[in-house]
Amino acid sequence: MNEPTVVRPYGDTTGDGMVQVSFTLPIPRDARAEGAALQLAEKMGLAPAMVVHVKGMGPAFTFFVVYGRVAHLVDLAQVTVVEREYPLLSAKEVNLAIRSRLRRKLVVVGATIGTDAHTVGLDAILNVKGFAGEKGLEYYREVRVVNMGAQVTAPELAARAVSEKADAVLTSQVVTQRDAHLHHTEEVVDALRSAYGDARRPLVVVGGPRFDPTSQERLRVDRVFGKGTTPREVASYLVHALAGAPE
Amino acid sequence: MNEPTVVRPYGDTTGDGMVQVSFTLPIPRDARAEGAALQLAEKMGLAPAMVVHVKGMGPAFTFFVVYGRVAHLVDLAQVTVVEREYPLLSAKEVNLAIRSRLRRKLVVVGATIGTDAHTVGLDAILNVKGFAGEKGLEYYREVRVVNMGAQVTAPELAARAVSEKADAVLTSQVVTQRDAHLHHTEEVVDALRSAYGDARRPLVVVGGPRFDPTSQERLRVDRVFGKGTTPREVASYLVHALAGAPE
Amino acid sequence: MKGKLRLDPAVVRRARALAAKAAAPVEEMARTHTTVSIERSVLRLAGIGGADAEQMPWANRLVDAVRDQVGLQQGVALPIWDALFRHRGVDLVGLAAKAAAGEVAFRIPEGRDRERARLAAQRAVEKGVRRIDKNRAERDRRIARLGDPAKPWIYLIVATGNIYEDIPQAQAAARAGADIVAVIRSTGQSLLDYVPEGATTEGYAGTYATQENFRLMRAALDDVGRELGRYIRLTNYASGLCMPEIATLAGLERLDMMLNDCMYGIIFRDINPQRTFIDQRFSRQVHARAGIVINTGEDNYLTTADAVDAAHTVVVSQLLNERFGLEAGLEPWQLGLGHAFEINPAIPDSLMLELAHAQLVRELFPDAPLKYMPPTKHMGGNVFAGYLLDALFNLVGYMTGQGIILIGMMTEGIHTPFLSDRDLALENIGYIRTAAGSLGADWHPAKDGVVVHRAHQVLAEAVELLERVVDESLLTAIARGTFGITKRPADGGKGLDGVVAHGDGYWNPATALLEAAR
Amino acid sequence: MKGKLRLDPAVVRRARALAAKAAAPVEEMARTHTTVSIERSVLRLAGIGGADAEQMPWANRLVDAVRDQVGLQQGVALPIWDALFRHRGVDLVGLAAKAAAGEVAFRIPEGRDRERARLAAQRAVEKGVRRIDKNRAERDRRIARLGDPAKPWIYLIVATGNIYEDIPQAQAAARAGADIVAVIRSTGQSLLDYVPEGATTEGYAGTYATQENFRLMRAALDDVGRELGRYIRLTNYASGLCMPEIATLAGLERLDMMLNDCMYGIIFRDINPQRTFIDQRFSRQVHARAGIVINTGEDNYLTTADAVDAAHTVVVSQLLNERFGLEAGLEPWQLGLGHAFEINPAIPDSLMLELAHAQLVRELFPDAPLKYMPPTKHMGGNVFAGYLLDALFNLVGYMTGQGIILIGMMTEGIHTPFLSDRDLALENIGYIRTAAGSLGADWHPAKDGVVVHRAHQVLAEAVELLERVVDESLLTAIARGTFGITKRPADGGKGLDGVVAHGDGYWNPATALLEAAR
Ligand code: B12
Ligand code: B12
Ligand SMILES: Cc1ncc(COP(=O)(O)O)c(C=O)c1O
Ligand SMILES: Cc1ncc(COP(=O)(O)O)c(C=O)c1O
Repeated sequence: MNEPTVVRPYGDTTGDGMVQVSFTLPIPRDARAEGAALQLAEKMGLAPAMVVHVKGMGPAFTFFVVYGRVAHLVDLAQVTVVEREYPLLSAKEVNLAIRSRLRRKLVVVGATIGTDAHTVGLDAILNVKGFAGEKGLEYYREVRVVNMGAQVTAPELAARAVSEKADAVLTSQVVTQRDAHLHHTEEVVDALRSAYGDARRPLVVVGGPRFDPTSQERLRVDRVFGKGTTPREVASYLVHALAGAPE
Repeated sequence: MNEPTVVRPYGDTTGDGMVQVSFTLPIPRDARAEGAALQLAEKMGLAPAMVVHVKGMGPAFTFFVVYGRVAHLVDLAQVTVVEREYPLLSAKEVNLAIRSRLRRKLVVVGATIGTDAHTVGLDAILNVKGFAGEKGLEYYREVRVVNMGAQVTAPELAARAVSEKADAVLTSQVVTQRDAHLHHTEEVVDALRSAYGDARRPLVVVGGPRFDPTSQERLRVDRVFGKGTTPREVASYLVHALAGAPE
Repeated sequence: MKGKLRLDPAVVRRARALAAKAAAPVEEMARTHTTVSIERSVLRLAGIGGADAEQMPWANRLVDAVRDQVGLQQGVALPIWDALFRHRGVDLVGLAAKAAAGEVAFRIPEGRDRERARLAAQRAVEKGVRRIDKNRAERDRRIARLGDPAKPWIYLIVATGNIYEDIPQAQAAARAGADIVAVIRSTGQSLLDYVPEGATTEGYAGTYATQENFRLMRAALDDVGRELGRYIRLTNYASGLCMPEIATLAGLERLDMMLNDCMYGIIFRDINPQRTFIDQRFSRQVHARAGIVINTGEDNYLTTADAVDAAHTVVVSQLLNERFGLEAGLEPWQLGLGHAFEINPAIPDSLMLELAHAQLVRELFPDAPLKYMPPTKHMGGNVFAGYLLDALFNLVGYMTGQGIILIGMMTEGIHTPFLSDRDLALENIGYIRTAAGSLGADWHPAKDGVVVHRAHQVLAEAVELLERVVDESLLTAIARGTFGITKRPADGGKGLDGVVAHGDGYWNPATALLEAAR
Repeated sequence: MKGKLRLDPAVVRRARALAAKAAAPVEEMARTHTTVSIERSVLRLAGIGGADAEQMPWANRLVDAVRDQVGLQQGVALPIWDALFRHRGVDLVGLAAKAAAGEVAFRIPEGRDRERARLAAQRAVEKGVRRIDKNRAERDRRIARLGDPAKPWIYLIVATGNIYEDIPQAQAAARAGADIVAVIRSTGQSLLDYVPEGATTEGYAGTYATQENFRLMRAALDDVGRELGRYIRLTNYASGLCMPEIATLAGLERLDMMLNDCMYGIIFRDINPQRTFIDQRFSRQVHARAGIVINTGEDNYLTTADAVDAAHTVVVSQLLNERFGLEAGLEPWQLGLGHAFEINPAIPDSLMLELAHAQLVRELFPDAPLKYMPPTKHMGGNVFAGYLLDALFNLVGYMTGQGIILIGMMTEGIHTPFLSDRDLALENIGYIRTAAGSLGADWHPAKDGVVVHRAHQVLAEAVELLERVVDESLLTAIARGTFGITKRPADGGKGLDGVVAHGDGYWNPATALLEAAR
């Protein structure tokens, strides 16, 4: 392919490098304000930059909109794509793989952890109703789903995983303020470790719209799903991880 | 004052450094797209960056909205403020200064140059009607205004400046595509040079919403006025530059 | 006058009658039970405050001690004021400390002792009620002096987690045009069976509701209100395990509006249904006294259910909230019934359907201020699309005469609001108000058009659902997932252990005072 | 039917009668004068094309040569086809080259020579007219096959300056929902007294209108239209010194709409009024034949004048444009009369006033497609506010049944549109259409309300102004700054030297053909 691998942002002409930026600075809207905004824009690489909107918000803050050209190049060869390392299976294939290779139902225990009460995302993956036209894991005959709902503590989840003999623990985290989602994930990992000791712990899968899908190592979990995840992706992953590679 | 001189962008907490960015990349909306956007965001200093919106526009372009934290600091001490180096005068003071110090009417010739047909900005400065509640230069008894309108060529303007014995030439430029405003300004400067030769040429004042008010040297003109200029600022400047410093 | 939708008054009457019927058994339950939080509220009205070294409020310590020793069937007032007579020189906090140390033996006083305790408790609680009355009068006075903003009131949220960041943001919001500032609580607070103490700086996605935080924010809004010449209303959240206590603190600190829903805690926080229904009644009695406007939470249903499919569940819930509210003594002007603009913007005629829903609610509850919530569910990362959706929400709000408009944030799908998000949101509604505030007067839905048809359909579905609820009972309906497609069995959820049936001779000085006044 | 505004038909009739009266002397002038560009159009219809080494079109060279030698009082057709008989084997381009080299002696042929020249010229020009007819039939065929989008048509601009960047942008726009693509011209082209040749890549804030650029874009839009199953209309700009020729090229290359205003060139490009009025008549005769919808430019007045103060000048100008258009042979469905949403959004009830203006125009011109222009003047750097203003513009467009909606760009106050600006703009109108496209049916301005009152007021002011225009003459009114508060004296401006009064025996095969057909 002779597609270019290095590109620039595009306003209305190839190579023009145009981007739009907005931000607030904690300064009054005075003579310096625009210059301060330009300084920030410059540090972000906008040159020339054009401050097109300045709005004082109360006596101590000013909001800016800036347009400008950046010289930064985007090298497509350097982009790491999170490739799905497993094939996307149909419900039939998922059920078949579990039956033929696991030889029993696959058990998942799901919960939204900590003080987070958002269940829509978790339910989208677990409930029959599903998401984006795909049925959730409950719909798969060979998957047994225990949906603990929201506001579940890490120890409660770990205990349930043990008692249900879970193959996989699925947690959802939507509130991210002060990195709540990261802290809660750590708590789950720690709780599972103390519940299972040296025994083989279940797969840990976390999901939520603000997770970085490449962060599993940092989070010490097996897999991270981000925004727009569909149930089929999760089912296919579980089969891949728990029921060996399909033929 | 113990105001901080170094600040960061402010989302909802002091020091959080949050900014918003949007841009288009000339790539299809495929698996790489989000990674490409993150690469650009990173080069702009966003870390962590969050791609919150991805929209394919036809087969070859993708639009992104990104939020993220920048570590860049804004040092208010480093901001150069374009200080007005002259006092803002009332119409009365302007007239008085011209009468007492120039001892004749001050003549300005104004035009929008080249193929640019935008006259509203020029008229805002020149016409009696004025701008932002301030009357235009025509209203000043001691100023004689020749408003040539738009689509005037540089040689036409220079010739008129000579014939009217202009003290100042005022040009307006609104269209900036392909740097038209800069090229046209150059043409004016060159035309005046050839019209006046070594004789003292009139003051050259340029204005328009996309001019950088600190660019006079680069443009080889005497003064550059940007967006939101009011007639009084221009009148005060003319007095300052042509009728000596007021007592 | 028939209204723009030509609703049939007989159908509307029938809907109300059904709601009353569905509510009756639950009201009876609420009248005959108490909860730990109701009992703690009695102590809070009597002036208890503070917490022990573990940050557990003295109110909890004292109620728990009574409960451990003599149970709550008679209420806490009699055993506690009885004990106070036997521990002279000790106040409530002192008693709580002693009780926690195992130094107090509670009993149910009888005869003259009982009468003595009753009188003392009543006097103590009266003080709190008088403070609530004074606050209500103070609010009226300030509004009279400063002037009340025209409706719809503009309602804005702050949610930094830190009361000291909240304050400047709230003041900025008021300066930028907010009439009401709400401080969102930290996630999880509603599941705490105690109210934290003191000024707090460490909440997740919100700031703890504490008496001190209430006080600080109240003072800050009074300041900025004076500066602006406009009374700025303060809002917080009652629903949760401590509904009665937070309602009490709101009255004591002159909050003006409180999120208070008869079912929100059940559906969205998995709090036990019985606990919630009992708590909500007491909390609303306090709000009634305090002149506080409640805001109900029907909008939330549309975040888990589809806004078209579930439109009638909103109406059913509003009728129930109305019924429970009136029974508890609230006036119609105190019923800020909730609903929302949550229809998928991709479906055809979505604005017509939103207009139908909003106008239906307006006509069903003509005296209620109505709290109208902005789009949240269909807000994604496209902040421009979000800004536009919010504008159309604002337009519908004006066209249908909503009383309280919660301002939508273009970044709803991304993060809790930035300062600039809020400022832009206020510019948005400011423009709609100035440009199109009077468009509603020229809006007359056609007799056979989409809007009228849809409104009638939703009302009919609501009546049908209410019939089912009456048949199977409200608690069963909730257990079956009627609201927010979330199933909550009557014995499930958190806090059931805090519910106690009144014994013979149960006495609660607060309820007695609040009910006597009516 | 009375319409929503209850306009008085007698007042409307009076307005039209006054417009006809004001136009009459100008029409008479246009019938009795020609211009260099009209004469060049004759040659273009006869197939001349190309340019000399200095990039001056052969059409100009040839007309200038005739003019220099024998003047234009008789038109160019007779002297040129006469000369062609005397220079056998030479075509128009060849003749032009020879003439430029001083090798042709033109004369006004008489007798049989005159008849012979007349016949040959007529036959040559007929070829061009037939090509226009074929294009019109081809358009009808394609529309019949692909289907015509529902009104309002969505109109988008491309303006990169480079036809090869324009093409992908135009195709992207069509894919994203545009029904009409307009290619803005390079600034300054309208002051050129010739039409540049060939494909061009170097315009300022627009791309040169050339026959080759027309052809390239036409083919590109036909391609994407096939892909989308929707006929995509192509628009360009006629008004300017070469109005007749560009109109001719538009007919020859199957453009579908053309910006063509009887006064735009005068007011906004300082082109001589007489030249403009003469040119516009011929150009509209060609458009009439080509089945092209014209777009007039009243919207522009509101960029220099205030949209409230000058609302009536828009109506007056529309009545004049209608009158001149009908006189030239255009059908009512070809009159895309222009107006705009330019009221300062800071003033109260601005949306109500916009609705009044838009509905007034709708009811005054029930058969005209109406071109509705978005806010430009009050668009600043706040792109969020801009996006919102554009949405309300779109809403008014749908509510008042406009025929052609020019999509507003949130960055109007900043730069010529980015690709993403356009995409967001289309999302904006797409949402309004889907959500609120039918709101207008439920909109019934109150009899004594702001909207009706305002519409009546504007119409009354328009009649009053027309009376003054009739009194003082249209050319005087223009000289006095009636339109766009810009004063343009009848003898000022560019291009008057290209105007020639018909002599006895003036003959123009194009006009003859076009007028014969009616
Ligand atoms: C619905 C909703 C609610 C409902 C929740 C009802 C319920 N039972 O879930 C209610 C109204 C109760 C609510 C309350 C609050 N909410 Co809320 N809420 C939302 C809202 C509008 C939509 C979320 C949603 O349902 N998305 C749809 C689902 C399908 O998407 P999803 O969650 O991303 O899930 C997908 C993927 O992420 C992934 N996924 C998710 N989980 C999992 C798990 C696994 C195992 C896997 C594999 C995949 C996976 O797959 C799903 C399908 O693709 C968002 C705003 C928005 N538009 O996003 C705010 C939002 C999430 N809420 C927010 C907040 C702060 C709150 C509150 C604290 C206060 C408030 N501001 O409203 C309270 C308290 C909640 C608490 N204690 O946690 C913030 C979070 C900010 C942040 N990033 O920290 C948001 C972003 C709004 C905002 N801008 O302030 N909320
Ligand atoms: C009005 C207008 C027109 C009118 C002009 C009428 C007239 N007689 O002036 C019409 C409709 C004719 C027009 C046409 C075109 N326009 Co125009 N137009 C505008 C618009 C909407 C407003 C400009 C304006 O009047 N501003 C108000 C005045 C008061 O502000 P100002 O010009 O900034 O002037 C102030 C200062 O800059 C300063 N100043 C300005 N001049 C001077 C001179 C001196 C000496 C001094 C001291 C100060 C000074 O003082 C003034 C008062 O504060 C802008 C969009 C926008 N919202 O800004 C587009 C805009 C300027 N136009 C634009 C373009 C491209 C065109 C066209 C080429 C096509 C098109 N897209 O419409 C044509 C062709 C014009 C041509 N040949 O030049 C672009 C320019 C893009 C760019 N940066 O290159 C803009 C930004 C729109 C856009 N986003 O595409 N336009
Ligand atoms: C009625 C009601 N109560 C309370 C809350 C807030 O509750 P929590 O603090 O549990 O998030 C809401 C929020 O939407 C609500 O609608
Ligand atoms: C009627 C009409 N003609 C022509 C034009 C474009 O003319 P120019 O190419 O001179 O900018 C416009 C632009 O607004 C217009 O409204």
